[in-house]
Amino acid sequence: MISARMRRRTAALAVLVLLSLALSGCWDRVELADLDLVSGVAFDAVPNGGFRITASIVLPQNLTGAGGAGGAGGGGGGPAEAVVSATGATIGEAIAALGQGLPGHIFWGHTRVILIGEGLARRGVQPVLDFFLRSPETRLATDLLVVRGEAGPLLQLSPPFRVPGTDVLYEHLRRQREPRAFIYEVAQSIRTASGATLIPEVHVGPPAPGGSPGGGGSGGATAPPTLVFCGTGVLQRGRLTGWLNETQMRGAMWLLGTTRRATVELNSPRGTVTVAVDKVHIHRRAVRLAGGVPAVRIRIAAEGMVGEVDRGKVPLQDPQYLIQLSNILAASIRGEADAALAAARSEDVDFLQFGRLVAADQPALWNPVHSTWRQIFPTLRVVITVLAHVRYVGNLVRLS
Amino acid sequence: METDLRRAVRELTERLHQLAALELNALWLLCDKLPLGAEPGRRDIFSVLLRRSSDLVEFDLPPAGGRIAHAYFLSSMTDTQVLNQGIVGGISPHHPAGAVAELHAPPTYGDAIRDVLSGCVLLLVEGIPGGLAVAARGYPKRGLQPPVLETVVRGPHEAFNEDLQTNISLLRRRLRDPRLVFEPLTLGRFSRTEVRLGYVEGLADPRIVSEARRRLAAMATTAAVDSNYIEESITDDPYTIFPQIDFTERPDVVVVGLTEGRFTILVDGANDALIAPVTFWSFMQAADDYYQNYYAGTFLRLLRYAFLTIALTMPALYIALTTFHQQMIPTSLLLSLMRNNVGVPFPALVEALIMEITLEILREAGLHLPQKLGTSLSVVGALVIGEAVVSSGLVSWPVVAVVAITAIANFAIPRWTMALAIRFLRFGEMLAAAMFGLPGILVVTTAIVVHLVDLRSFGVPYLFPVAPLDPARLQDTFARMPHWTPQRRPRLLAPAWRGRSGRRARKPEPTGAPGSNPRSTWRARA
Amino acid sequence: MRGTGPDMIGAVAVFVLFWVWERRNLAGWSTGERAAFWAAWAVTLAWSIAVEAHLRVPTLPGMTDHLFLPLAHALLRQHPDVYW
Amino acid sequence: MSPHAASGPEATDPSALTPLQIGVSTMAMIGVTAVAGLPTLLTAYAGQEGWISALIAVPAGLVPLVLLYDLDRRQPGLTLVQHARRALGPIGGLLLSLPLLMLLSSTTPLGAHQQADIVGMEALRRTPTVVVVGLFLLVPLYAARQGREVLARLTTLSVAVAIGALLLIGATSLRSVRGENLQPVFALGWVPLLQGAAPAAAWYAETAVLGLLLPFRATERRAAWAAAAAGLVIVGLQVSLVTAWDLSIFGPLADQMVFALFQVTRVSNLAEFLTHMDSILIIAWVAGEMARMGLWLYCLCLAFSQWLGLRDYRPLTLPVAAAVAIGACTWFQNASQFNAWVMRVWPFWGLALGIGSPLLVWLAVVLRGTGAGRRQARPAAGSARAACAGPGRT
Repeated sequence: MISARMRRRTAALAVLVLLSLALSGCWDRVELADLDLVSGVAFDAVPNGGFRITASIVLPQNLTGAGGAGGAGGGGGGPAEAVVSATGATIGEAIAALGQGLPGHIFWGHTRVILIGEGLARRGVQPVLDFFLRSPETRLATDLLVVRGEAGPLLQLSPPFRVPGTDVLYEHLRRQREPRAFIYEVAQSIRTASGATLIPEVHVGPPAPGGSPGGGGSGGATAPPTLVFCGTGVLQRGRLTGWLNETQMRGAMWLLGTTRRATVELNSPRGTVTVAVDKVHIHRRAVRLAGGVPAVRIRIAAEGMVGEVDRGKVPLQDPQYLIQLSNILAASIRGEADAALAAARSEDVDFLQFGRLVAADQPALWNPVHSTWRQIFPTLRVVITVLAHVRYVGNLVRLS
Repeated sequence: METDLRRAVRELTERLHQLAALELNALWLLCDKLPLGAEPGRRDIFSVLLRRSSDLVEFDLPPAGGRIAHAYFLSSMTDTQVLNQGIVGGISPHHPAGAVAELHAPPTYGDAIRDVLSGCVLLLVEGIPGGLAVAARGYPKRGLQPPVLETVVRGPHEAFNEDLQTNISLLRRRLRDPRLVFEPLTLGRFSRTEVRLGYVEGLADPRIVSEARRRLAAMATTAAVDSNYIEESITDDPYTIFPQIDFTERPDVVVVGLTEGRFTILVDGANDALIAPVTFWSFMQAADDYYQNYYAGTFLRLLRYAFLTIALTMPALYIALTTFHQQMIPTSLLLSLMRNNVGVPFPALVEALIMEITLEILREAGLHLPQKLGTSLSVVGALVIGEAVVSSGLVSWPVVAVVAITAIANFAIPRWTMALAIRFLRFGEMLAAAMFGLPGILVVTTAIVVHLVDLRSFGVPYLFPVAPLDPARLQDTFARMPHWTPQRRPRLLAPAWRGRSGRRARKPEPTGAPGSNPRSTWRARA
Repeated sequence: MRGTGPDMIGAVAVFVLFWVWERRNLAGWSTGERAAFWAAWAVTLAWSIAVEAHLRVPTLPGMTDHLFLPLAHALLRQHPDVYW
Repeated sequence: MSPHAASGPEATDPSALTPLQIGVSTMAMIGVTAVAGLPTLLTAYAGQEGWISALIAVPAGLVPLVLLYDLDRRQPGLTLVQHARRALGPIGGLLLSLPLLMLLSSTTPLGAHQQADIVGMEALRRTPTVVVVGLFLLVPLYAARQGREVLARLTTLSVAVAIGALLLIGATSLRSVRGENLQPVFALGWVPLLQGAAPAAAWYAETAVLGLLLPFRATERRAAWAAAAAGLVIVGLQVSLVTAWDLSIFGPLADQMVFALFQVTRVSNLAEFLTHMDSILIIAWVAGEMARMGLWLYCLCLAFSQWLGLRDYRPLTLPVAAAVAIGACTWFQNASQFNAWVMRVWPFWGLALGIGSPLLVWLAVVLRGTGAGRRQARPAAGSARAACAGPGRT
């Protein structure tokens, strides 16, 4: 005996559910099948001011991987990625053009590496940053790289090591050989007074001698070209203004405080030794000198272990020799730091973020000078002190 | 040759029998309230009313004290051994010397007949008003067997059976205290089921017990066959899917409940006892927790809460993450999901629904198949259907894995009624996930929480120690406190009693002279 | 942010349905109370229909901008420049 | 039961709030939107010292609480609207409680709009706005209809979830925090700090709305008000911490981020595995938002029903919810208009109404000398915990 109240209540509920079905629908639904995952993207400048986008789209059916004994047909076969490219007057247009060529919905959620061609870098990376910061799909901790020459072709060569191809770039950056540049950090640097930052550089190197590395289907008699990382690009207000070579780059990392580990080749009087520096502590501070002049003091403490003895009888058992080695290490670090400082001064670009340091630590000094910082920077006094210790010699004292 | 009088009486009885055959129901309603006096025709009324019961036995007792006594009883309901020894051996209505069971005098015909029907022997002595009902129940009942639903690794293996008296004895043996009260009730117009409202005076909150009494009395049902009939009729909110009264087969669980101030309802003919008022958290507690080490107990209980969330939201999360928030899934995992998903025609929701419904069918079939076929069904279900569905490209592997994990998680919920509720709410979550992704899931989950917060079980808020936050009692919800901690009465259940049992345990003092430095004596002895 | 997609009428229709359900709760209300209650309903429905018909409907920013913007220009900074 | 008149809307819902529930309600009603909207404004005005102005503004939220405390001391157990009616009679009371109603009826749709903005842009971009607003109004409507007790319990749970999720996000984004973005401290002088404090003060002044929750306290007045003040201080700390967190990660970009808290989740990654954690924030957001919208709907309907003199606020919940939905959808055409309005007009609008509404009623009560003498004989102070109500549902 269902009460009248209950009958009316269920009727109303039923109508409500029906109505809500009318309202419903899956607007934002994107099935896995029609998802085109962009694992890496490259932007190049097109002569008339437009953009060319080259994106490497993951092809799920060709992915090798555990499980999947079911319908996927065991994977293998074709390459794991398809590389497509399109051009357009603006980034939005270029992406729209890219989309026409693809079956499904372009998805930027898993893009791990963004490559910028040299031409576009010189013109300005701001439009690329704007797109990636504004869209809710993308990740802010995506790595930015600048490529000497054209960025597009670099994506074409997909070394058959790891799947997908851009993993090689991503893993290399993770080991932090170079000053890693996330897009939100680069964007930040544009708005700060010093306005400059460093971006890791990569370019297509000569093919590796001998057989092709690793098996896999990319095959062909000649070995595929390899990726070479050397030095970094310098961005001033989002525009590429110059390059730093290896030593200048390492020096810049010492001065910026982003070095995690380094291997340094030391020529001591008794032979050449490579020291692996693994404990690093860098303290940067802006100080106020007499007469209200700002200065920057950087203290670098590095500790390492003898990695390898290359040539010569090196008396590692002699404590004095190790102290001498430490001094040589300190000198070499100092040399790299001076090289970076000289590069900054010669190119008149504050990519060592001293402007930001002075603004943070000595606001009183910073306010009057911040508009004319570009002029003051070359004459800024920078005091660098390096404390280096070679603490261990590893498991072997001397071989010969 | 019959005398005219006896023939007249026989004809009258015959006509009465014919009349009765037609209108047993009307006659019964007529006689129900008729007071039982000493009128001579009463024997005929009884024989007419009980004539249809084939197992009726009617005989005359040997005259004791000069009067003929007639006895009526149902052979199927009485214990012949009690009969021979107690009643036939020499009983008389005035001084029931040898009676072994309780005696009472049914006031009306209705009561007399009901006593006969429930296993008593009715004695009618010529010329003496009223009758005498001697209880001699002896119907066959199942022996005590281990519980089916709530098996434990360590702990008593005794479970209730269908006989009310056995169940009460099981409880009495564990709570030897005069304050353990069983209030008798009979429910159901036809079934006249014996029901007992059991509680411990002083521990149970009088207001809650009186409310239970009121609801039981107000219940109107034709036949209270099982405790579930009663459970559904006396709950606070009849429209909710969540159980508000717990049922258990284990007498020790009932005893623990009674000492916490809850009441229990025993129903004759049902092999479980109802326990109320209960909260959401008591459905996540299993008997096992209390018989194992409290660290294990606590860990298992926390694991159960994790499985509860998995059982409720895992398929929905899979749908939401793969179709709405792909950037949430780590890259490597997403790639393998995509690889497995190549060539699967259905959207994620349909895949999940296919697998969920297949699973529900398998589970339901498994329940209703005779034991021997059950095992073979699970083999067929798991392997063949799972394998076939995936290899034919209907469903991708991850969905099968997700649905399997969800099904197992659902079994981890100890109380069957809560597991049922969660099983059906899962579909609501999946629909919401398919429409609005993660926000959809959270809207549905919050709606469930609002509903739970609003529920009460006999006045006690459903999420008691958490929703109206009471930190002191929070401990026993998520962790199994050791037995030696001072038990704190669940405040809402029984305000009167302060502490229940146990005091802080201490390591045993090393032997040796009292007061001397234990360290020294320890060494001395070694 | 005009109601795009299923228009406002659809949403209000759902609430009208609830209204049918709600009448039962007004048992025992005095006429004054009922009048006030229906007035509230009327305002909501009128507002939703006006919005649907794209009439000029008063909005919060519309009502408050001219009052408080002068104050804001005077006291609060308009566009913050770069500090670092 | 609570010591107030049996007639009027609260007769139908005699349940009372424990101090914890009051504190948690304050955090839900003010904290949820503040944590999302304020950081951008604070950094826009006060640069890298935005987190300081978040703390400076906290006293502005205590002013309405003090006024309500004194009102309750004079006439215990009355909501703000009833105070107004008691002081100036039915007609005068209507006008006197108008500011409170304006505050309620303008802030609730604002909250709904901000909610729809965030979830609409971050997760459900192609779902029509009406559906998103409606989706997040259904459960609060259901909760508000169930009454105060259910709302308080829901708030306890959802605020706990919200705080847990915020802590999780903080932990995962710890690696990208850089202290030097917060320096220099106290370098900009007082003017930017006070300008930054203005929108924060307007947000905190929403405690005036507690005038509709505090009278239903289960314990004595001091504990209830202390809990409300504690809730407000926690909200202040929360906003300050979140702003400092945004600043330390994004530095000069912080004031250009529309929803800074969401950008933090786009930066955070957990051992390169769980990278895009924004769904954790959506969980916190939706959980906190449900409780917030439920409480705001409840206060709006209660005030409106007392204002109209109705006996029960429940029937009003539907038209009011519909109005809130329409307001949320149509008041602002685009996100920048909403941002500009909140940056410029909201500080004055919120502050004026937030402090004005209790102030006017307080003045009226003081001037009229509270009818039956100043020290009214108070009925039984506090009441046995009402949540353990007798059996059966209230």
